[in-house]
Amino acid sequence: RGRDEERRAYQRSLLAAAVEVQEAERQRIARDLHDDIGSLLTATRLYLRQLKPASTTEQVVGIRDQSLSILDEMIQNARRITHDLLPPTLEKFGFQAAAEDLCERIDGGGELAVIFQDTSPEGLRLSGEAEIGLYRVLQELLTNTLKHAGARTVRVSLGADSRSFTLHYADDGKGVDLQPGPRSGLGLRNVESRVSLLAGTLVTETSPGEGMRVEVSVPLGKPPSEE
Amino acid sequence: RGRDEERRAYQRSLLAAAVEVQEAERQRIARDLHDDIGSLLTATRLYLRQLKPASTTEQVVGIRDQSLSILDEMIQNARRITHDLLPPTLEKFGFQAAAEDLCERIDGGGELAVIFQDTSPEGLRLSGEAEIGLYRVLQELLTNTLKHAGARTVRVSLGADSRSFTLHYADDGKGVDLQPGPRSGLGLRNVESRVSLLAGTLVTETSPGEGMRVEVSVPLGKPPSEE
Amino acid sequence: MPHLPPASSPIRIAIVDDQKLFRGGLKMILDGTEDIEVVFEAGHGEQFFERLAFEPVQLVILDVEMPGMDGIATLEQLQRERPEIHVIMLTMHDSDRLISHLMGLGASGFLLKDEDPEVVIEAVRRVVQEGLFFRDYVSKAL
Ligand SMILES: Nc1ncnc2c1ncn2[C@@H]1O[C@H](COP(=O)(O)OP(=O)(O)OP(=O)(O)O)[C@@H](O)[C@H]1O
Ligand SMILES: Nc1ncnc2c1ncn2[C@@H]1O[C@H](COP(=O)(O)OP(=O)(O)OP(=O)(O)O)[C@@H](O)[C@H]1O
Ligand SMILES: [K+]
Ligand SMILES: [Mg+2]
Ligand SMILES: [Mg+2]
Ligand SMILES: [Mg+2]
Repeated sequence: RGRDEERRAYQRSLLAAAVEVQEAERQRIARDLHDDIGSLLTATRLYLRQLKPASTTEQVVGIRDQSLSILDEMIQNARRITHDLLPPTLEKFGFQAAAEDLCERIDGGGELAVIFQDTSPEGLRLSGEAEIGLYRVLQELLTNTLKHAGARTVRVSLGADSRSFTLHYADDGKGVDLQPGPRSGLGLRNVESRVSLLAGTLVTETSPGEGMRVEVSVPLGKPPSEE
Repeated sequence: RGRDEERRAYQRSLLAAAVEVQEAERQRIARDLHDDIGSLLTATRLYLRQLKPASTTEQVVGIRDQSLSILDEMIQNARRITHDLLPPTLEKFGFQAAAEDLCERIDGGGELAVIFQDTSPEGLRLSGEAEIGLYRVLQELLTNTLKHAGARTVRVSLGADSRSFTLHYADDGKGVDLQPGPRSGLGLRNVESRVSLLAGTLVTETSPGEGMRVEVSVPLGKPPSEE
Repeated sequence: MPHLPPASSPIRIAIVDDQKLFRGGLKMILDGTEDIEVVFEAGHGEQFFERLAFEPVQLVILDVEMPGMDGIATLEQLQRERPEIHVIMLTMHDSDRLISHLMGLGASGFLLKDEDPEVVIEAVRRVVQEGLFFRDYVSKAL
């Protein structure tokens, strides 16, 4: 009875985390779209409306340059939002490629060095759900390392045997005393959801001062003949 | 044992539906952004680049008008995407107001007449989660009626007593033989998730030829003193 | 004909919007007129009140959606403390509900952000002369 109830509460907390993350994301995107892109669009419109048949060459060039620079900013914003939502590499080239890109982007970005390794067979594609699921897991682990760990290095390695695909993750940050039971953050709960929906296994090893190590394995299902 | 396993499978299917809907939405928004906004931004940039100090008045005016009309289209797109994600009324004016706006918009839009009624106390605000959750439920019910029911009329009525807030929903469409157990669609599963996360109750009555009636009740928690 | 000399007493206004480039566009348009002077810009409500203390204006063009102190909160405080200042609200969303709410709070005008510049100028003048400016999309909301 006790076990059952605990399990139910746990399931419920996974569902709550999934819904909460989704609504938070909707809000964030709506704001980005509305505040950043919407306002910049209306700003560009205001500049362009100033172009008159009587405008001097100088005015024409000034307005053009101003508008072009706002457009460039919007193009960057739209790219970033699109990319965060769904990296274009993922669908085209698969999880391993998208993971490599993500690691490279963070590696190039600042304090954190990200060492990426992939020993899975060249050209191996996972199921669509596994690709997106693993990608979300990696995103969350990297976000956590950046946010909480104070780490200098992360190692991400991918590998596969005939039955399963594995992601090893390790940062050398300050670690944490992870109690079993209900979590306050949404991120690790969503990692658990993703792995469980893929019928995979998740092992997390961390303690204060010892960094964070995570191993995720998902079964390699039927060959990708379902195109 | 059997009961437990069934319940677990059910919980799992709710979680799977939540995650699947989220990924589908991410994909949809990413596409909208990319196709409807990204491409138009690039097009506008191309036009503006053609503005040269030597451009004739005619060219200046032509490029300006062309760019302005693309901008207007993008502004409409950004509005629509934002609105679908999170109607601006919801946060400002609460669920009842947002529900009324949603019903009005559909009522004005075509074949389906939507009759809206609200007997809940003026100014009553629900918790943030209840407002967004009920709104998502209503969106799904209306989408289903539009998609599946062939209905002529929908009645939506909201009411509250001291302990709970209730949404009654009824369409006069063709109904469906809803089997208990796993669902193929995501929509009704997500309705169940939302209601269960709000600790509410959900009653669905439908059979072929009998339309679709749904009653959702959620408890009214602590008074909204948490401003 | 001896009109009121516009240059001697331009309409003093402030623009409050969190998007700097949008403020810039609007300022360019309004400053291009004879009879309107943009006295200052602000990115949110608090900043607006700080500047207002030293730089009086007759009219504020106020964005509804801003992080921090938003347009609605700013409008409410203005109505309490400086009801003589005219307020024209700006937003991306033309919701009837929002418009009537803003009117109820005492706004003198309402404009969509993608409104034509001539209309913005006209709105400023009309609000100062007649106290009120609402476009046709508003008549529906009443
Ligand atoms: N790599 C890490 N190094 C150190 N501590 C970590 C690391 N990852 C997670 N933690 C700790 O575990 C907690 C739970 O992580 P989780 O991702 O679930 O939530 P969060 O990151 O705090 O919030 P959210 O993910 O919802 O934005 C974190 O608050 C942090 O204290
Ligand atoms: N108002 C309705 N009238 C008639 N049939 C309905 C109605 N609502 C739902 N149904 C039936 O119930 C099924 C399940 O609905 P559900 O919303 O779960 O999935 P869906 O609408 O088919 O797909 P999704 O919601 O994932 O886009 C529908 O496929 C439809 O056959
Ligand atoms: K001026
Ligand atoms: Mg996290
Ligand atoms: Mg549906
Ligand atoms: Mg704004």
